[in-house]
Parts: sequence; C-alpha cells; structure tokens
Amino acid sequence: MTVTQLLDRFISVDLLRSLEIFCPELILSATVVLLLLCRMIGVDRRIPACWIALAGSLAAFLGVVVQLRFMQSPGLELPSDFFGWAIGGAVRGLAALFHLTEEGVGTPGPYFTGLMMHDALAVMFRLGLLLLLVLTLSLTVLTGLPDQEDGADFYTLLLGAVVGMLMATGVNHLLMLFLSIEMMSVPSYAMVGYLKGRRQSSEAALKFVVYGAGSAGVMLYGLSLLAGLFGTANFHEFAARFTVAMAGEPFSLTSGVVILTLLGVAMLFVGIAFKLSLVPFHFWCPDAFEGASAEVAGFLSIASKAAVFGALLRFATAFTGDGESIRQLTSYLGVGLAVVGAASMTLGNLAAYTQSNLKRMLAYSTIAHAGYMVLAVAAMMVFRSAAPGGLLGSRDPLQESVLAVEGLIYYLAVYLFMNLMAFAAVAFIRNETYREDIDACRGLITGNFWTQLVCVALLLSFASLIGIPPLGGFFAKFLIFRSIFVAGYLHPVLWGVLAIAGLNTVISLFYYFRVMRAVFILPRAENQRPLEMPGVVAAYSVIIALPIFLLGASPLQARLSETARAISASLFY
Amino acid sequence: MSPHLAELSLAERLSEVGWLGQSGALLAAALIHALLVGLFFGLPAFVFIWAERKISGRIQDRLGPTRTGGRFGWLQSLADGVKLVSKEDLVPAAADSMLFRVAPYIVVVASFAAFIVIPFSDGWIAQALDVGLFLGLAILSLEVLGIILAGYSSGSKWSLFGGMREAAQMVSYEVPLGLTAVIPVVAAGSLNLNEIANMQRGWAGHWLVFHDPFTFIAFFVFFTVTLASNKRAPFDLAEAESELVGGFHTEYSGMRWSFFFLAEYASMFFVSMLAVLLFLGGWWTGLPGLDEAVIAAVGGYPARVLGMVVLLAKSSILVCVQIWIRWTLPRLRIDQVMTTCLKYLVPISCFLFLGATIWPLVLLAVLGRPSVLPLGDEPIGARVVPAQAGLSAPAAGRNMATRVSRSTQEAEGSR
Amino acid sequence: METVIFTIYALAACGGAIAVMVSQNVVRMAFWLVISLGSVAGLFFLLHADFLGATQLLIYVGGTVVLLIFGVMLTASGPMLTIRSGPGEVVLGGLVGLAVLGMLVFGMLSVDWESQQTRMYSAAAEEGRGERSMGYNPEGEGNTARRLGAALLGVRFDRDLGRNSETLSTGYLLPFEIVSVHLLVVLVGASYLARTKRRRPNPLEESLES
Amino acid sequence: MSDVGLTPYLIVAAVLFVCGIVCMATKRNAIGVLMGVELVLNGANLNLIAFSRYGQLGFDGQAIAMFVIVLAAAEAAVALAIVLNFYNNHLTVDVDQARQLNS
Repeated sequence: MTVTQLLDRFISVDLLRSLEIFCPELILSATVVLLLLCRMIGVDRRIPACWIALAGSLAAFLGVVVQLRFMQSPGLELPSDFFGWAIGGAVRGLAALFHLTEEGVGTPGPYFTGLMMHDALAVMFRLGLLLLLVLTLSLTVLTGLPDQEDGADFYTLLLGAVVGMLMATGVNHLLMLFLSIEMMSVPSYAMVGYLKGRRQSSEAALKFVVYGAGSAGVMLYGLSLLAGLFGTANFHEFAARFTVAMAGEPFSLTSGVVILTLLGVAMLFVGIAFKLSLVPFHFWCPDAFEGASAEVAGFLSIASKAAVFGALLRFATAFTGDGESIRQLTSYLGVGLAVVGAASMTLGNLAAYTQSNLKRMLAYSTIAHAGYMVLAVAAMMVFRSAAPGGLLGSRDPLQESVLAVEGLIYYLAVYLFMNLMAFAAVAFIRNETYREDIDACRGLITGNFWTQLVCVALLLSFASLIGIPPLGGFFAKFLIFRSIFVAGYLHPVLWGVLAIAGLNTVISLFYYFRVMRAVFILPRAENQRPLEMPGVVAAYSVIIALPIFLLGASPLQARLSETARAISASLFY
Repeated sequence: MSPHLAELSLAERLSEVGWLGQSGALLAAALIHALLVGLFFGLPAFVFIWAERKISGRIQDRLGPTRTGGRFGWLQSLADGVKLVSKEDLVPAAADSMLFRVAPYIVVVASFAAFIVIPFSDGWIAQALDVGLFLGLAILSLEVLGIILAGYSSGSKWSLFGGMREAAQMVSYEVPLGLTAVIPVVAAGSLNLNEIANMQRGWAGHWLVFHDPFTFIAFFVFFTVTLASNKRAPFDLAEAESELVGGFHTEYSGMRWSFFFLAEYASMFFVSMLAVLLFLGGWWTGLPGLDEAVIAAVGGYPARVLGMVVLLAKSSILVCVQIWIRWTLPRLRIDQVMTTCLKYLVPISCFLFLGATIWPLVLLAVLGRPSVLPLGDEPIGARVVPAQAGLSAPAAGRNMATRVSRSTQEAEGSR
Repeated sequence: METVIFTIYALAACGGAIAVMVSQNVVRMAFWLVISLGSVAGLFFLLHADFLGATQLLIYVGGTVVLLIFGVMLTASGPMLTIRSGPGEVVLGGLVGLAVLGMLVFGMLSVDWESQQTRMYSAAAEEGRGERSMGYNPEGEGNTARRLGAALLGVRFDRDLGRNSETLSTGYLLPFEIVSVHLLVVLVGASYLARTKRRRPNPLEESLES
Repeated sequence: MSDVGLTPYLIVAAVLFVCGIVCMATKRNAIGVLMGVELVLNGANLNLIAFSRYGQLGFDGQAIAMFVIVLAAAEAAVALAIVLNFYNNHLTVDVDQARQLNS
C-alpha cells in the first residue's frame, strides 16, 4: 500500500465516519470558539454569552438524539401512527442537517482508528451528559451565576469540561482515558475557583487542583506500566495480552507480571477513584463542593461521575476474558471494587450526619452514592470472572453482568435528576437568604406558593436519594442490590457488602431527614421574612423533579428499564 | 560514542586517512567538532565586543574606543578579559550562595550547548538531528532560567526586578519566536537545519526569505524577536542600567560577570546563524555559478570550509545590525515591551503562519506550481524528502545531510 | 559508552529528584527540578526519542519550570520561601515511598522482559500483525519528527505501509486536534483566574463572605 | 556498543515517581507539591519512552508521552493561576493553612 492509498483509505473509511460520530463534541468546540469570538468583537453586549452556549449545547443534544435514534432503529424507519411519524420525520430532518448517515453513526464499532468506541452505551451517556449540560446552563441563567462580563469565561470552561466528559464515555485507548480525564478535570478546577474574590472558593480550587494533579500523575504512571507490560494501549487487546504475558503460569502474587499489573491497575484506579470521590481519595470532595458555587458543585457531582463511570465500565471490561489467569484477575478487581464501594458509602453517610452546611452534606452524600454505584461495576466484574457452569447455577453470567450494568445506568439516570434538584434547591435558597447552611432552610414551607413547590420538589429528590419505594431512586438501588446479592453466590464477601449497603440506606435516612425537618416542621426564625421565590424557579424545579417520578412507579418504568438493559447489553455483545 | 556522531561525514572522511583507524577517526572528528563549537562559542564574544565598541564609537561620535588598544583597538577585548579574570569574585552576604554561584554556569552552558545543533557547513554538525532547529530553540530557552536564578539569588531588589522582567519578557517572546521559526520549516518541510540550508541552494531567489511574502515578513519578525530573546536593546529591560543599576547581574563581578557577557554575545551569534540558516541561504552564496565553480576548483570537501566562511560572514553582518540597532534606538518601557509582543508580534506571526501554510495551496490553484519564481528546475516543495523515504525505508533515507554528503563524496571518488 | 552516558544522566536525574524531595527552599527545589528534568531529556535522547527530548527541554524545562519559578517569585516573600514540613510527615512519607519503590523495583526485576517481548511478538504475529517490529525500529533511530508528524496526522506510515490489512493502526489525529480545544479552554480559565479583581463587586459574593 | 536494556530505565523512572510521590505528600508549599507532580509525570514519561524503545509498545509510547507533556503544561498553568489566586486571597501558599473549609 502506498502513502496516497493509505491516506485516501484513512479519510474515506475512518475519518468521515469518525467526524459524524464526533459531531456533538465538534459542535461544543465550535461553540467555545464562537463564544470567545463574540466577546472579542463585542457582540456579547447584545447577545449574552449564555444564549450562545445554550444554543450550542441544544444543537449538540439534538445531534446525540439523532445518533440514538439511528442506534435504535437502523435506517430511521417511520412508524405508522401520526406522532411517531412526525417525530421520525423531524429526526430525519435533523440527520440531514447534521450530515449523519446510517453507515457512519448507525454502525457501532471503534472509530478514530480505534481510539474511541461507538455503541449505544456511549450514545446514551452522552445524551445524559448533554441533557445535564442544558439543565445546568438554564440553572446558571436562572440564578445569575456568571455576570455579563465573565459569562464567556464561565461557559467556555463549562463546555470545555463537557467535551472531555463526552469523550470519556467512549474511550478505548489509554491515552484517550488520560486525555479525557484531564480535559474534564482541568476546566473544573478553574470552575471551582470561579468566585475568585471569595476566600473559600480559592481555597477549594487550590485543594482540588493539588490533589487532582497528584492523582492524575499517579494514574499516568499506572497507565505507563500497563501500556508497557501489555505492549499496547488499546483496551480490547488487554485481556489477550495479559494471558500471553502470563504464559501459562499460575496466577500468584509473587509473579512479576501480576505485581506490575495489579500496581498498574491500582494506580490507574487512583485517578478514576479521585474523580468518582471514592473512599481513600474522597477528601477533596467536601472542601471543593463547599467552596464552589452550588451550580458548579451540582454539575461536577453528576457529570464527572457519569462520564468517569462510562470510562470505568470500558476499562473494567477490558480486563475480562476467557482464561484462568484473567478470570482470577477479574475477580480480584471486582472484590476490591466492592470493598472500596462499601467503605465509601459508610464513610460518606456517617460524615454527612454531622454537617451543618448543605453543600458539604450533599458532598458527603455524593461520596456515599458513588459507593452504591461502584458496587454495580464490582458485581459486573465478579460475574465476568465466573467460569461457565460454575456456582451461579442456571443463571447466565453474561446476562447477569448486563443486569448489573443496567442497574448502574438506571442509577445514573435517576441520580442526574435527584442530585441536580438538590443542588439547584441550594442555589435557589442561597439566592434568597444568602446562606447555605441547614438553618437557612428553616420554615421554607411558609414561603409563597412557588417556594412551596420548590420544597415539594426537594422532598421528592431527598426521598429518592434515600431510596423510598415509589420513586426512581428505589428502583435503581434495588437493581444494584439484586446484582450484588446474586454475585454473592460467587463471592460470599459481597453478601457482607450487601449488608453494609442495606445498613447505610438506613443511616442516610437520618441526615436527609434533618434537612426535611428544617424545611417542613421547624418554624421560621423570628426576624426572617417568608421567602418569595419567583415562579420560573418553581417551574424549573418541577421539570427536574418530574422524571424522578417517571423513573419510579409509572407506566414508563418498565420501558425505561428495558432501554437501559438494551444499552448495557451493547457493552458486551 | 553516540550513534549520531558515527554517521558524520567528517568521521568517515577521517577514517579514510588510514593511520587513524576507525575509532581514532571518530575521536578526531569529535575533537574537531568540539573545537569548532568551542570556537564558535568563545570567539564571538571577543570579536563582537570589539566590534560593538568600534561601531558604537562611530555611531555616537565618541572617539575613545576607536583609539585605544593596539592597532584598531584589537587588544581592548583581551585587556578586558585579563581584567575580568583577575578581579575578585564576590558573593553578597544576602545571596543564596549556591544558586548565585551556579546561575552563570547555566547561562553559559545553555548558550554553549545550543551550538551543537548548528551545521557550520554542509554536514559539519556536532549532533546531526532531524529536530535540530527545535532542539536549538529549546536549549536557547534554558538561558532564561539562569538569568532568573541569578536575579533571584543575588538578594538585591535590582537583581530581582531584572530577573522578573527577563522571565516575563522571555516567556512571552518565545511564542512569536517559535511561530516565526516554524514558517520556514513549513515552507521547507523539515526541521533539520542542514536540510533546510541545502534546500536554499542555487540563486538567491531560492533563499527562504524570498520564498513567499510571508517568509519575507517572517524574517524581520524573527529578527526582532531574537533581539528581545537575547535581551538586546531596545529590549534590554533585564539589565537596564539607567533604572536597575545592572539588572540581574548587578551583584556579579569578575569571572562570573564575564560569563553572562560571553553567553550574551554567543547567543547573539547563535540566533544570527539560525536566521541565516533558516532564511538567508545558509552556506550558499546565492550565486549558483560561484558555488559550482568553487566546488569544481577545490573539491567538495575544502569547499565546505569556504561555505563556513560564507555562513560566518552572513551571520556577522546580522550581528552588526543588532549592534547598530542597539546604539540607534532608545530602550522601551516594560509595558511597551509586553504590548509589542502580545498585541503586535504574536498576532502578526499567527497571521504569517496561517498565510505560509495556505500560500502553496493558493499558488498550486492559481499557477499550477508551488513557487512564484521559475528559478531553477526544482521548486522548494519538490525538494522536500518524500514522506515515504523517511518513513518506510529509514536506512535509505536517513536524512538529507548524510545523503548529500555521501553523494558529494561519491562524486569526488569518481573523479 | 552508552552505559557511561546512561549512568551520568540516570544519577543526575535521580539525584535531582531526591534533592527536590529533601530541599526545603522552593527556589532551590526548582533548580534541582531543572537538573532532574534536563537529565530525563538526556535519557530521552539516549532512547532515540529526539523530538520528545527537545519537547521536554522546551516545554518542561524552559516553560513549565520557568512558570513555577515565576509563581514562586510572585508568591514568595521571606518566610514563605522555606515552609518546613513536619518531621512526622517526612518519616511517614519516606517509609511509604520506600515501600512503593521496593514493590515497583521487585516487580520490574522479576519480569523477564526479553522473553515477554518475544512472546508478545509471536502473539502479534499469530494475529496477523507480524510486520510489527520489535520495539522502536532501531534502523531509523533518531528520525522521529516525521514519524511523529505522520502519526499525529492519523496515519501510521511506519506500520501500515506495505501491508494489506483491512484495519488501520492507531493514529493520533483525534487527540492532536482536541488537545488544541483543551488548551484554548485552559488558557481562558487560567487568564480568568489570574486576572485582577473584577471592576464592580458582586453583592452575592460579599454577602456569602460575611 | 553496549546496550543498557530496559530495566535500568524503568528503575530510574520508578525512583523519579517515588520522589515525586513523597514530595507531594510531605511538601506544604503548594508550588512544591506541583513540582512533585512534575516529577511523577516525568517518571511516567520515561517509562513510556523506555517501553517504546525496548518493549512491544513501539512508536505509540512516544506519541502518548508527547501528549502527556502538553497536558502537563496546561495543568501546570491552571494550577499556578489557582495558586496565585489563593495567594491574593490568603497571602500564603501553605497548603496546611488552607483549613477554612474544615468543619
């Protein structure tokens, strides 16, 4: 093959398709440039930066919607009923607008010469992330976080971080893993320090950046060990290469390959655990969230978690395969993850109990929820390590891992709405009372009608965070607990983890209840007037709180859960 | 021995001598190169300090410097050297003594090491790298470290101000420096200085400065930026003697002080050589007839010595221009220095860079060939090593330098 | 000869790193860091990664460290320069460090790298990728700029040329392009943070401050 | 010409990494911590390039190391801006003095 042929081939086979799949990221990047250009030529006096950012992220969101549509029904067939036909027609129009085609977006598989992976999972995660971006943008517009002058800076950072997150959901290469984690971290350091005149904010940013840079360094070292040991940086070659490297030796902790692999994975996990705020690497989280504004904290708590879980799923599945030694490794990693998860939820819930600052309390609750979610990945790893026809009996390990990942996806979907609602409520309360501690919420229910609506939305979100039955949070937790229970047949340690998780759910009840008590039962302090929130704030709260219901006890629940299962299956088949 | 040195034509040539043997030839080649690099580093200081005195004396009508020190005052530099060596080496009490002592060495080592990437003539290069230009700029950028450390460690506020100014200035000017240095690279398609210089063989119209309008402007921007990165007037804020006493070297005396000066003149010479190699045809005279006549008359190898003389002459002219500018223009203020860089030089060099990348495409579309001047038989775009040669068959197409030198040798051998 | 050069660079790199760790003065730390990073650049040259060595010198030593020293000068005033760490921390950190180092070195020594490489090579050959060379092609040593450039373009001439395979080898077009967006965003963020205080105060912030 | 082989490079990289880790753990000056991070990143880069020369990683190691250098520079820039911002607000760069947020 000659140089020209190779170039032609690269452009025609790979590049054009990759660019199609990459369209949401491209749109966001273009929006960033547009934002800065507009400020340079002074257009931002007439068109505020937030509208440009919102338009860009909506466009990217629509692009992903079309991609998802292609994934679900190849060829974009039009359904017979009128609404389906209208929606299908609109999607077709959008597809033509974005130049998305069946050959490009519709076919799953690696793109950009194997650096990234395109499948339903990636598309779904990106859809969620872009939805969150749109919601966060609207929230900042409502609460007026960036002023006219600095709007372009803030939205540039926000969109830049989201580009990194979108990429993290589809990583298939160690470099892309590191790159996407850096791309989401570095702008978020700056976002945490966004209120730069405020002492707390700069302190939070300093802690975040110092710990973040350190964990990124450790992660990179682990990455270099793995890449060197396996002689490749592509995820899908890892399992095979590990088997080759072991060369038939038994799996033992004295073998150099095993030591280096475990060290490498552990170091790489340091970086991932840092972003997920899992237990030994969680200490930045309360400080950073307390110092940052509530909008930024809410965005980071959801978005960086979701994106990194996407990356973690892919990284974890790279270490699963056939062969005795790789099975051993997988089960070690799975049990290790489960222990980390149990530790995080315990510490998070216990520490949250003593907090008086709302954001700090929510930060600890975030740590606990990350613990629940990582259990799903742990269960998935344990299932993947099962030898065929082993202890699981009649259950199919692969099917069970699909269910475990389904639990994670469902949890993340619910978590998006319930956690965003909680942080949005903090922002609304701050705007009214200029305070962010639990006492500030006392007697919130005595406010005007709109304030009461916000209170109800907050109640829904907290109830779902606890996992009270009819709401989405319950089903999400149930799915994960079920997977952990089944995985316990393979590793009895997981039953212990399950017991801890159950206990934690009870503990969490108390601190969420403290806030609820302040909001609904305690009277307003003497010298404080009842709050009067604007109606648009209440409308926003209702829009976010509604899906918490829909994902719970609603006719849609079964369909949503099925969608999540189909999506999680795309990771394995 | 480092693998690169073994490929050098000089070593190959020496091994033909016979009684030297293979390793002896390598050693001899290494010695000769070390000597060359050392000379190129050390001599400019003496020559150009003398030149600076003479030129400034003429420019400002000051007769003193033109009358002292032997015939034409050539002994003056030597007398300076003797004086500096015999002076006491003081370390102030407030200084951080270790850093204070080390800082001049960093500066000297940086500007000395930069010369290893310079081809003095076709193939005469201490370290034949295909990233020569990039490495040269990288090493040159280390000089600032020594100056900052000197400024900081002196324990004097004048020095600290000087160091800070230097840091701010260098860090900002590195951007346009890099961008303008890349423009001839874009035109030539190589980072190898030897290759770039050899591509400018032939008529002076082949010199990259005349390659397109963007390289033409880029040359002047490059020259301006190198003035700043060498902290030469009008950008000599780091040592502005009328405001900061002596800037970063206020507290230095004797040998250590002279090291800073040695380094300054050496890097003046270095950037001038870089400019000549990148834009002004390197060791080619610009008259193909003359080049060929010389090669035919004295043979390929001695012709390189003459090539080196050509390179030296061109660079010396540029150094004289630097001196001329120093004694003509007033010093800028620090804010003016930063504005010049960030508001003017950076956008200009970005624009030039974009232009230089688009130019060949425009020419191809309009004229159907990648060069305006129909000079010579091969336009510069065609002279770039085909990508395939460098990539798929590395042994065959190692780099142009060795190939050119080999072909010259073969020609000699056949004769 | 290579061993001698390697020893010099390796000792300088490790010595510099240890001095950074031990030193208590920030500016001296920066100096030792320069020594260490510069020697690492030397090791890169020894490993025939010329472009990387030059990049290391230009970006790390000439850029990042200068930036760090700049930061030291802007923030350091007298006592801040030598903030000492407590002895307990030092002992604990040292012990943990030694443990990690011991584990890493033990792992590295107990892997037989040569046989690993042979096994990987034969495995790659079985998968039909036998053209993949052992290690970085020593024939083209040092000639890295063009290879790297082509890889950043997204096409791996060094691997895919002369091979009729359906799949293309990993090219780095995407990171190369997207890193520019990242740098732009980061630049905006850094300049926002380092800019002087805004002109009109934000009432929200003031109230939160009190 | 003698060849050094892979292991010595890996050990140098491990020493750099560990020095960086200890530096991050023990330094109280924020800029000192950042210097530790630089050391860690350099250890990783040296690993990558050593594997690229002697291991099966091939040219990918150099490409990855290239991006790492760029990303590290970007990170250092933001970190430094944050340190400056912190200094403006607190008049210190001591990380242990950053304890307003502990409750």
